[in-house]
Amino acid sequence: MTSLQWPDLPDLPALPPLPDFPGAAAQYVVAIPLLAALLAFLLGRTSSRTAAWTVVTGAVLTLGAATWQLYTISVGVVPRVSETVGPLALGELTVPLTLSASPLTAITAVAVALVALVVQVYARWYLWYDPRYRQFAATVSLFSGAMLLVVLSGDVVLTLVGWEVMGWCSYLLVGHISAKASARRAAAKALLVTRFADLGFVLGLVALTAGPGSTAIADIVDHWRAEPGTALTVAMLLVIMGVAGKSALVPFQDWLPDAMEGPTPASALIHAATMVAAGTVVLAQLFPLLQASDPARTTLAVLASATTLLAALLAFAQPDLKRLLAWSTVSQVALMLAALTAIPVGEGPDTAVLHLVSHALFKALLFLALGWLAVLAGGTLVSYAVSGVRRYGSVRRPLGIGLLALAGVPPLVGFVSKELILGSAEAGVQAATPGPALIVLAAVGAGAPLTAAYCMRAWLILSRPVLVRGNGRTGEQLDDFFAEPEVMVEAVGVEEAEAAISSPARAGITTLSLLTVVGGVLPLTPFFDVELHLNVPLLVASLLLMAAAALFVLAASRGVRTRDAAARLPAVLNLAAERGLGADTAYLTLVARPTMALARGVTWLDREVLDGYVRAAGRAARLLGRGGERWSPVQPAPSLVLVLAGVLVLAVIGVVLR
Amino acid sequence: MNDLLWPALALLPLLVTTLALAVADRTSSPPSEPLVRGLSVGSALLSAVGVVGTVLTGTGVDVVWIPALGVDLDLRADGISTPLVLLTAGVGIVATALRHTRPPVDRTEEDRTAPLVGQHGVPGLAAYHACLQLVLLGALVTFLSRDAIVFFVGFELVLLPMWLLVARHGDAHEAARRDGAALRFVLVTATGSTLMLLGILALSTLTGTTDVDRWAELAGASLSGREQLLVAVLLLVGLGLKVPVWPLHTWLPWVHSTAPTAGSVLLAAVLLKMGTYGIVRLVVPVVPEGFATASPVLAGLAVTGIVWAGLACLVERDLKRLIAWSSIAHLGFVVLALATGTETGLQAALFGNVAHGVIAALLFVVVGALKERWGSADLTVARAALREVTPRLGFALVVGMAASMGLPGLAGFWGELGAVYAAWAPAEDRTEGWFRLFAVVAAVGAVIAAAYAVRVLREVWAGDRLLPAIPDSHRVEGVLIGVLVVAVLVLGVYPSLLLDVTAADAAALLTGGVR
Amino acid sequence: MSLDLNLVALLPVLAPAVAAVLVLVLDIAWPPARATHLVVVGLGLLGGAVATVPGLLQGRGERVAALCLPDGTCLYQASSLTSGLQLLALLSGVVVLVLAWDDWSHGEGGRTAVIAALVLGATAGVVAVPAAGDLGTLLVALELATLPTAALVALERRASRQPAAVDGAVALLTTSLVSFALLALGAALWVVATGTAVLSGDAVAVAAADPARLSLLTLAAVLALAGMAFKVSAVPFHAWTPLTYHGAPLPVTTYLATVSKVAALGGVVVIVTALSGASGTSLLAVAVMAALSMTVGNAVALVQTDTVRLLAWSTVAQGGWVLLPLADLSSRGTRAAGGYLAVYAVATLLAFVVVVAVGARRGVLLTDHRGLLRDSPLLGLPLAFALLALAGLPPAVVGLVAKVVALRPVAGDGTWWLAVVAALNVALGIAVYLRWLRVLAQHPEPVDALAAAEAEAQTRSTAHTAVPARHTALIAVLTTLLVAGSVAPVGIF
Amino acid sequence: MITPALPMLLAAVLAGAGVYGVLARRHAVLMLVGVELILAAAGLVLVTTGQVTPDPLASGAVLTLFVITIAAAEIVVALAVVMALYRARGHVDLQHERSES
Repeated sequence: MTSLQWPDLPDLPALPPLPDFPGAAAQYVVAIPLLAALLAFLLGRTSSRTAAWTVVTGAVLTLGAATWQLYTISVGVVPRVSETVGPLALGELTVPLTLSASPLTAITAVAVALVALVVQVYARWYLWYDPRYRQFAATVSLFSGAMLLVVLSGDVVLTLVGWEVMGWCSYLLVGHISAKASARRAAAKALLVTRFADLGFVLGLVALTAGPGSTAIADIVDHWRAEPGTALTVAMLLVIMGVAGKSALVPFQDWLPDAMEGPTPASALIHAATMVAAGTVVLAQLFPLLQASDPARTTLAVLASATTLLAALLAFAQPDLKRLLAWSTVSQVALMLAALTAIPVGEGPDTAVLHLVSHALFKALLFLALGWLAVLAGGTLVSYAVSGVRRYGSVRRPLGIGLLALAGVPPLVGFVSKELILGSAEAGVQAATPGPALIVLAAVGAGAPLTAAYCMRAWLILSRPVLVRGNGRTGEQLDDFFAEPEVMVEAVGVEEAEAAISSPARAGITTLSLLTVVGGVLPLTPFFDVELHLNVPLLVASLLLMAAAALFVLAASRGVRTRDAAARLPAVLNLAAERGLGADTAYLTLVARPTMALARGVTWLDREVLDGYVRAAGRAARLLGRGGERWSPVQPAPSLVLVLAGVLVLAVIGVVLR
Repeated sequence: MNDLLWPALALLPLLVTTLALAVADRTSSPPSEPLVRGLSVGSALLSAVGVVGTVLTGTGVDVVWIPALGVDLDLRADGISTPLVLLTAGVGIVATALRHTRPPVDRTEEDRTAPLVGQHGVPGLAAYHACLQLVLLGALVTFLSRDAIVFFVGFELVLLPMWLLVARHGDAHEAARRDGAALRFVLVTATGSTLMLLGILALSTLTGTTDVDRWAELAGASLSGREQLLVAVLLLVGLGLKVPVWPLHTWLPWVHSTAPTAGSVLLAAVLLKMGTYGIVRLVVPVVPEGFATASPVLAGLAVTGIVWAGLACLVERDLKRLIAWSSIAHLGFVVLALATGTETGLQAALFGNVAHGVIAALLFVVVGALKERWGSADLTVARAALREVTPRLGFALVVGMAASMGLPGLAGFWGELGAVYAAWAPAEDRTEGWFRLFAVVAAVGAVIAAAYAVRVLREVWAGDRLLPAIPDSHRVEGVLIGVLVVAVLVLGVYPSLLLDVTAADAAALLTGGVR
Repeated sequence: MSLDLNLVALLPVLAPAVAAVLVLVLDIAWPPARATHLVVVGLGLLGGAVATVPGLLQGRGERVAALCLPDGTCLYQASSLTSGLQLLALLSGVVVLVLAWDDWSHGEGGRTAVIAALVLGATAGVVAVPAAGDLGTLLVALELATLPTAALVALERRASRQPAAVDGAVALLTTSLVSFALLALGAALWVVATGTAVLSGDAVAVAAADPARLSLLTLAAVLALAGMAFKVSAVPFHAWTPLTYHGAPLPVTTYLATVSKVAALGGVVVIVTALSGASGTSLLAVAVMAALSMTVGNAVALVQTDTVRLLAWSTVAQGGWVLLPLADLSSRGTRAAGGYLAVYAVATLLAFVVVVAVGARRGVLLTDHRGLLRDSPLLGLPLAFALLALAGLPPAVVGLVAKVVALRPVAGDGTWWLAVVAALNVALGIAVYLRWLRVLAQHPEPVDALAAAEAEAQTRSTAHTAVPARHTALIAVLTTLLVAGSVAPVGIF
Repeated sequence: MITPALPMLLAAVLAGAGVYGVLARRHAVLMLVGVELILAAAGLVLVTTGQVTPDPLASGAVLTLFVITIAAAEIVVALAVVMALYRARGHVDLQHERSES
């Protein structure tokens, strides 16, 4: 066991003195993208160009500010806590609304800002002809601002703000092509599923806040660390419910693959750096509390482990490569959360955050490259994407690097972060409460070969040699019922097609590729405080398993025309996987339909019972009126009877009941 | 005498314009539409200036009005009422500036869905604007008054003009429905306010004054526990009808679905606030023990209303009724926050009150504009997607619905979060277990809010239909909507703007006595 | 034993009484001078009104007394409330006189003089009732206030309406006779219980101390109240009201709805004030009557299609409101009832004046009032204001304040069932008057072409029957009163 | 000194008979008789009470006189109205279904 621990590095190269900005870096990091979104929306009214310039400038500035923050934090210059619009005068409750930066959050912020910048640049090209580019760009900027707010938040209310704004932005982005019914549905589903889970998040945060009477994360952590117990467990379980929603854990997993209906840049943003990762960020901020509550930790471990395996399996069987990536996101995010539960008590959440950063890099790369391929090849269904990297050489490298990193092949960033997780899980097993770590270890161990398998499958499909027309077919013909679509005449116009991507977008993808390759050094930087639990046999075993899985997939793909190993699976399984194992139907039957039935019942009750009383009162008054008129005597004699009877009654009332 | 300047400027233009327009409408040749509207908007603007002046200078009127009852005409703004009078002034400008184009004749079944745009020269327009002015006057008197009886008079002052607005200028489709809705409004509110009056009179007998500040200072000291509870229940039932609190709410969707746009705006943004404001002024500080006893029931009804109304929104077919339902849900949050008895809750309630006012005004302006263009607000009719044909109105609808579901960064968030928090951590004399349950139910209600917001956007905003095309917002409408959107945004981003105004007085209310 | 007469104090009663004698003398001396008769009526009423001023100006607890016995008890004593009621009755009488001027100055020989004498006599009775200090005065004054009205109802000039008028008169008369019999019985029992015919709080207090006598006293009070309640049209003594109001000439109906009610309230106030000596007895009977009257009156008014019948039932309901504060035996209650009655009387007078004016041009059905606000705003707006005052809705603040004042004693002493019934009746009452208002505010244009032509013809034929100046003046004065009361409700309550 | 019991009993009988007359008789004049009987009962009570209580004002007797006088006036007006009814309707039945005019 070696512990790689650096103290704050004193010998960081001294940068030229920065101008003395007023305010803290965190404030800029959060404010710039939000302002850019507002400006883009207001200024970009007539031209997409203005909007693009605004958001890209904003993203560049954000990245600059985030980097500056990272630097200043590492040299310990700035105050780590800075104010926003608070404090709020909310009576007994203290709401300081502060931002707070730590090395971990600072590096996460840089990653987010970087991915956001690349996505903005890419989107300008990808949505060149979209009349609603302006809204899209502004929303992306808002989205990244919200994520940065969550990352840098020092106050659970700010966390909640960023959290909810992200949910809303995801609704707008997924439903961007709102003329498409499936996009509208997917957007609504994304919002509703996550919002449903947020029920727990809000209540959890409220419950946490109610303890110290303050919404500052530092206060909350201090308070609950001093008095853990059932209250804390309940609160953390509620928070975990919210995290499960945003991070697409079982049973909320199904919204994320559907969110592929959004334009590719949106998918890249949602899947890589922002929304789904937010759960990890929040739990990292509340990490001591998670560790203080074993039931919560175990629950999360079970959910995350189940999710990571299930999603990896489903990813393997997807007929659409974009959906494959989506399921892989589900799997990888669950892995981060699993890592949080597995880390031995007393250590920091660094390994999980490292995987967050690493995943942000390679997943953004994969999405953007695949989107590029989709533009070139016409789609991401297996039948379109097959031979993609053969036909379009320029996507070969980014896709290849991305898939290798995703599979966890050394020495790419994905390998490093995954192995660290494996290591800390292994260390966690030896800790006092090994339960969660044991589950996680099993899941990671089983998940690694599965990941390798679907990455291999994807790569085999993408890199299938191009079929030359009229070439003799050999081997089995499993999927030859339909003719392979003719999407592009080979060799003709490939260069033009490839050149169509704008050079900034290409540069962004290249940057991400580079970082994915060299990102493996991240744990060596002073920003991470990683306990390196190096366990060589475990490492070797996992690599061997991955290799075996890859070879198995290779073998299975032989003889399939598209080299799609999943084609070997029974059609029923494929279909079930495509439908996410019927989770959508389950949502409908278990939640949506009962709710609607309840709603109809409520309106019926409202109309017939509650309002019935109102109407009955009106009718009663009228009836009383008619009756009163009918029974009021119109001849003198009966009216005298009434008079005398009245006297009798009044006399009885007056004398007897007095 | 200088003290009188600003309050007089706030109230007199409305009074004078009401009289002038009411008389002008009776002449054989009524004044032209631009003149009437100009006069009306001008009066609302002048009044708004007066309101701002009153608020800034802290001046007020204090004259004896009915000596026999010991009633003073004591009109002043403090931290509690300042946001509401400003809201009233602002919404007043919006409501008067909206163009009223409804032909009051009943339309037959066939042309029901035909759009109504472009029909001008509404008869009775001057009377319509007179009604708007009178509603504003009543609302301002209600919010400014520091005497319970004058408060009550202001409360009642809005009934007749609202009745006229709904009955005479409401939905053109069915006269019977219009009359029914208008009558419902008046009768329910009158019943409520009379019950409230009983409470006020009981209090005035027990304390010997009708000055609400004095009541707050006494904090129920001269009342026994039973009397406190009785008064609290009377006042809460009366005010609850106005708010409205479930199950006394059934009148609201009816009225909203038939009221003209400006009427809906005023009703939702201003009139409903009278109920919650009444609870803050007349119940919370005045009979604290009684309120504490009644509060679990009140909070339970409030959260039932939140969920109930939210569910109703999921299946409601009429867009205006849907917005009305959502109002019930939002005011449920406000009432829940009040019932917790904490300062946090009070602040959240005061914030939520104003926030809902702005949001509801925005939504009703937008939906009113849509209804005018569509010819009805029926959601089951296939229409062009707003995002494609009327992006500006569509955007406003998106902002409104997002705010309505409590999205952070927009006005609705802070009040609802505060309410849930306050319910989770209620005052010490409240039963914590029940209130935590209520917090959970309220949070469920917030989820349902997202569901109906999404439903509306899916059915109306997003889509691929481009026909029948309808015109986007015209100039005045656009400006009004823009202002409201900005207000929603500003309140959402910088809540201290409002919270700081109310903080000191809210604290004083709960600790007994006046700041 | 000698009486201290103090005739000056008696002037409010004496003025109309003397005027009645004058009218009769004048009729013998100079029969054709019909207008002069009515002038004398007016002078008598106005003289009486002026004479109430000293009474009005006195402070609380002070009395203008007359017919005093040596031991200090006075058979006539007027507090400021009494004087207020007297003034109200006399001025309402003047309004009715102006309203009926045309009607009363026509007809065969002697009719004018008879009517004039009857009006003056009845008014003198009405004025005397609230000032009664003993049972004898009360009985005499009440009968003086009631009997002439029965005759007035029967004196319908137009032959076509004669049978209905007689029916109305019979209904009123029979009810009043039986009621008087009950009142007499009540008075007798009162004397049995207290041992004196003077309505003194002390005697009542002595009687209340003995349980047996208290029961007797309560029975006496109930009988006496029942005997007077018919005049205020309280349920269940209301049955005559719709018949009589509908059958009587409209000015007489107006008289019954306003001036007569003062007598009723005055009588009830006298009894209740005497009973307030028996501290702690709140009269449940009054409460029950008030609740029933409001509810039944409003509910039945809700389904009427004829404005006069509607107003008749509305007076039943308003009678309930007048009685409401009296359920609490206190001086605050009586003052509240007086204030409420004043507002009610002015608003009802205004409504009747407009109904008379519209009735002359179109008719008295509710549908005849369609579009009145637009057609003739000078009639429509005042009517609307009067209806709002009756409903208690701002901008007719005076009506609202009246409701507040009437509810205050009830809410104050904690008779919650009654208070809640009253609260619900506020809404019911609003429904009644809004129904009428809705018709006023409707569009005047008729539904189809045929009706349009018909209406046009009608308009042309009735165009020349402009509203008489007398009516316009009355409307102006009454509206001004209501508006002034709404701006500054001072001095009424 | 006579005991008040017997006169009071008589008064009760008179009042009862009067109420019966009012309730059961449709004829206007008989109804008037009923009313007179009740008034007579009231008078009897008053006189009896006046006899047994020392009242310097002699309230009982005075009130009785008042009642008798008023009753006389009443009868005058009532008979006049009954005459008018007879002239207008041709009967004096108080329970007759009237034809609405």
